[in-house]
Amino acid sequence: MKKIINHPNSVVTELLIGMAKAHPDLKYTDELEVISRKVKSKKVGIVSGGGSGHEPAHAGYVGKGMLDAAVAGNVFSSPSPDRIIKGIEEANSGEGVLLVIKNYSGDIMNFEMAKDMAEMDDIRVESVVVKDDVAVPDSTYSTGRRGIAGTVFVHKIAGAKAEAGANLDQVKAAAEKAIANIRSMGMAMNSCTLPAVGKPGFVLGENEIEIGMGIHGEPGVERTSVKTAAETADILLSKVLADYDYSGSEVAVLINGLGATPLMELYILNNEVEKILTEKNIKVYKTFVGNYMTSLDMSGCSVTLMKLDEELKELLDAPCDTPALKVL
Amino acid sequence: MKKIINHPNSVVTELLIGMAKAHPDLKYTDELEVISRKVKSKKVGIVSGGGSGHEPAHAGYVGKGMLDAAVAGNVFSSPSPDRIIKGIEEANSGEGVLLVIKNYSGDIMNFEMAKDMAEMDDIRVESVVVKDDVAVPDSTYSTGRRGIAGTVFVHKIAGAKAEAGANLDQVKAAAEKAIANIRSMGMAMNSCTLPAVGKPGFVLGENEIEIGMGIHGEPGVERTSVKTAAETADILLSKVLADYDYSGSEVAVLINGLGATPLMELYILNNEVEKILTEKNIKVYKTFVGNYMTSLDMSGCSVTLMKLDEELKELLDAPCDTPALKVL
Amino acid sequence: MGFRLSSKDYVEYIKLAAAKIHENGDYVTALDAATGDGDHWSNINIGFEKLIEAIPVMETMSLFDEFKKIGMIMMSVIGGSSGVLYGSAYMGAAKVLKDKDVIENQDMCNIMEAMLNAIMQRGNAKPGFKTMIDCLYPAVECYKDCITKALSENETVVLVKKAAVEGAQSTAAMEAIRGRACYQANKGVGHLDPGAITMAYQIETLMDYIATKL
Amino acid sequence: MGFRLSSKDYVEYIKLAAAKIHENGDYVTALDAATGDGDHWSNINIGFEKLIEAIPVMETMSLFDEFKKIGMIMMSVIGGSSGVLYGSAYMGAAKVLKDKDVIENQDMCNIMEAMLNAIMQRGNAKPGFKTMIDCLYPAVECYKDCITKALSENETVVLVKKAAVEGAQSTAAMEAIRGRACYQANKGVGHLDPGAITMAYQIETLMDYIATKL
Ligand SMILES: Nc1ncnc2c1ncn2[C@@H]1O[C@H](COP(=O)(O)OP(=O)(O)O)[C@@H](O)[C@H]1O
Ligand SMILES: Nc1ncnc2c1ncn2[C@@H]1O[C@H](COP(=O)(O)OP(=O)(O)O)[C@@H](O)[C@H]1O
Ligand SMILES: [Mg+2]
Ligand SMILES: [Mg+2]
Ligand SMILES: [Mg+2]
Ligand SMILES: [Mg+2]
Repeated sequence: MKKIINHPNSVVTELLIGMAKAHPDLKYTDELEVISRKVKSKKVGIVSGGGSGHEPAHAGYVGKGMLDAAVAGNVFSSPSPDRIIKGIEEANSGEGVLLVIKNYSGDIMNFEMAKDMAEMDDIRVESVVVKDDVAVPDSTYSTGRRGIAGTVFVHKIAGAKAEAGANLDQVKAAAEKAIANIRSMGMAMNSCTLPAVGKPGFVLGENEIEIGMGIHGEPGVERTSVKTAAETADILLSKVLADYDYSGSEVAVLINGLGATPLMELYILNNEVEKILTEKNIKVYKTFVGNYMTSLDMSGCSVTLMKLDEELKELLDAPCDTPALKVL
Repeated sequence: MKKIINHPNSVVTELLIGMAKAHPDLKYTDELEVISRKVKSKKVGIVSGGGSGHEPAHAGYVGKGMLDAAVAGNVFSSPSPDRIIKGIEEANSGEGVLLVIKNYSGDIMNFEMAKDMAEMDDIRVESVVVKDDVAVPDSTYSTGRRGIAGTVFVHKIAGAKAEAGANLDQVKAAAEKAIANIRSMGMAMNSCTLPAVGKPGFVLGENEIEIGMGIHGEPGVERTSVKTAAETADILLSKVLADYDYSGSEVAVLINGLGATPLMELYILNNEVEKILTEKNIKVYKTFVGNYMTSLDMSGCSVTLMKLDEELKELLDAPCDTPALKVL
Repeated sequence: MGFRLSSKDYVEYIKLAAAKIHENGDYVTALDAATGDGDHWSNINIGFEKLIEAIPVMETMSLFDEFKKIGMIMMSVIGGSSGVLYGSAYMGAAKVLKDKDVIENQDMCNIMEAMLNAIMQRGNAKPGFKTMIDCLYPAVECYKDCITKALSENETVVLVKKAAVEGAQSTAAMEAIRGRACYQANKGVGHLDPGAITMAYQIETLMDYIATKL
Repeated sequence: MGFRLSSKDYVEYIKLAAAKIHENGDYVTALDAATGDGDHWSNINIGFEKLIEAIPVMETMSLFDEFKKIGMIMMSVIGGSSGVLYGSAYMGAAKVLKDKDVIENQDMCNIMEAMLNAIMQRGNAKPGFKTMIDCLYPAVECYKDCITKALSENETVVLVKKAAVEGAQSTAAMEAIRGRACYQANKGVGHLDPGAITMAYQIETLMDYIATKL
């Protein structure tokens, strides 16, 4: 395993300290592994988080117009309730706090436990659950769909709404609206290596790719041969478009890299995605291309669409200033 | 080779189109592979460029406060003079144009030929040459040091100076000042694969890394065993600090990923770099962490320092709005 | 007369359980690697390591405080799914022990039932979902059954242990509805659930320890 | 009487040179991979392919326009170092051909000298820097020498070809001062310079072609 680290046990702490040093607007709370804004303002607080290994998520989205606090667990492991409570406290200015949770049972259990405990301390806490990954069948019975890169859009929308002075219910409603309109689908060309494990989670052959894998090294739904950028766009978008009706609408597009895929390839993919959307009479309103929700050193990508209405457009366009996403 | 591409011959064109589609402020000139600002303003124009494969460089730095045009060659190959002339024309608003060239003989010859030809068309053109890589010995006799990630700082400084309304000589002087104060040093953990070649430029063993490699897959100056983040910071900074006296000064730091290295590792490295600088009484004024000047899918990093005075601080802090670098 | 466990005794059990978990590292890691993310053993092992460190404090506590402490440590140290589940389990069990100085047979059954309920509630899960519940639930059912039938405590611990182990083994045939295995194309069918196995280690160790107190 | 090459003849030479370059792909690629970035052959090969495509236009041109055209094509198609160097070389040579209908012995020597000067100027390089110059320079020196000594054209082409090939071979022993090989720890010592080898292919082909016209 080749990684620029000191010890597998200290990666989370060291990365967060390194981040706080690089971005002086951020405050790092040690032991509890919380990154929050140094300057608090009177508004609904937005807290997100989850396992580490998805950098810049989640700490990279802390800042004006997005999150107030991000809570980090160990690599690919949910943060514990005590950490989340600290995040809630950092984010709370008396107007209540919205938790943006990705749909993994570990995250849900830990965030809900923290919510229960924070409410005992009279902090009003609401939560939304992101489940944008169409690779996994939807179902009310099972845990159902995972939350992946679309979470970044939820941070943006909820953050903008909160920054605009909306109350907790309104912020939650905006986040729910975003979630309802977001779908994602991913593809991996190589798995990732957990620092503590030292070898990849799954191994792909020289010419194999994995469609619909998760962002924690979970294997996907189909293993196939290497595809062109055009075919990749088609495979990923077909799944997304089959799941939700985007026709005739305006969308935000997120072409997300999983950590080891160069921007060159993401932009080539964007070209193909845009072609298909145009063909299908779906109008691209705004596009984001980059490493937004990664999976350690996995190579591959995901494509996310968010259907927009006037409110979502306005919130998407609202200025934000975070290490990983800036809108001017 | 696993890459999200269609055909090795079309990667440059398709990536630039994909970029222009994602960033509506950018204009793409086909065949000549130039990305320029859609809206021109009356000011000194800044043009940079070079081989492709360094994304987001160079097209990602086109926008307010940085470049006016970026000219792309084939992967790792200098653009030809006719392309550069197009870049100069796009950037020229009558106030003259500054070329930011990286010190590779191919780039220098092509940019200088373009400069000669543009001057025949009565466009005033000046150029500066970035040579920040301390891995290569400096010498006036040989081609000397390569230009690597420090080039991004030169774009920022020259771009801010031009945006502030300075004339060509003043913009050139600011760029020269930046160049004189910038040093970089890199390390690779895996080489990169050129789309047209299909296999890595050099092969490193399971536990080997390469110190001081170039950003075109050129081998480095020393091959050694995998190092911790602390050791890596020490090795890279030692070379930088031995070459130029940064003691007691304020610096801008760029922790640059080469394409396949996750942000987690870059932030861990930043933590170590900051520790060493603080120890050596060098004050970090501003830090940038990310994939700024890559080498296709190479994994590894470089560390760049720029010594700052009041003018450089002001120019570094000046707002800019480009796809790959935004300062608010 | 039956067993009577003090908070000091429970600490003895914790030591034995820690050792049992510790020695099965590769096996449990492989189970979680097959259907999940491979960290279950290291999660739970580090939790028990921290419990061992806290023994000096725990020994002096009431059972109520001891169980709350165990819950807090598990919750904050283990992280992931199993941390919050064991945290909830021990917090739930603590309530049963309010004002008690010792754990007797009926108390132990109540503790395990409280743990089961807390885990099912926090995990929004039922028996048959291929989780640790599929070990704990049959163990609790068996325990209650033994008490109803007024079986001897010697017989009881043997039967409860058997129910737990068999319950854990039964997860191999199940389709996962909770936990990471539900993202696998085959829902983990054919693989044991790692959380059920480590739950079985703990119940097994506890029943064996109780047997030494009879 | 000596040779007299028209613009049509020069096109014939271009065809032969293109073929010569084409058939040495793997060898030249390996040379540039060893000390540079491995693209020299594909650069120069694609340049010659484009020249072949432009033949219908070039055949009808004056020598002056033909050489300028070759320069523009090489410059824009090849890219990298060799594109601009050949571009400069052909533009420089075009000046020598102003108002000429044919290339004779002295013209050919002038052309090659003009190319050499243009390359040295654009590349800021001299003989001994381990570049294509180390093939072209000895060839030009030899050509001038032959003319001074009034050797027959038959003898001249043999000697110039020999000087070019030997010059290219001499790069193996040199330390690189220009080009990518200068970034290697050993400065490319022991490796031939790819640009010198392809330059030798062209001079060789040209001299052989001239021999057929004598
Ligand atoms: N919702 C749930 N209810 C009950 N048990 C669960 C639930 N989700 C997961 N588990 C249990 O937790 C175990 C996994 O724990 P662990 O590997 O430590 O956490 P994670 O899945 O977060 O990596 C599973 O094997 C399963 O027994
Ligand atoms: N400054 C220079 N002067 C003369 N020739 C040069 C110079 N730099 C490079 N060359 C020649 O160019 C050749 C490399 O060409 P090529 O591989 O096409 O370009 P690049 O180095 O840009 O990849 C070298 O082998 C050398 O002969
Ligand atoms: Mg886990
Ligand atoms: Mg090249
Ligand atoms: Mg696990
Ligand atoms: Mg080359």
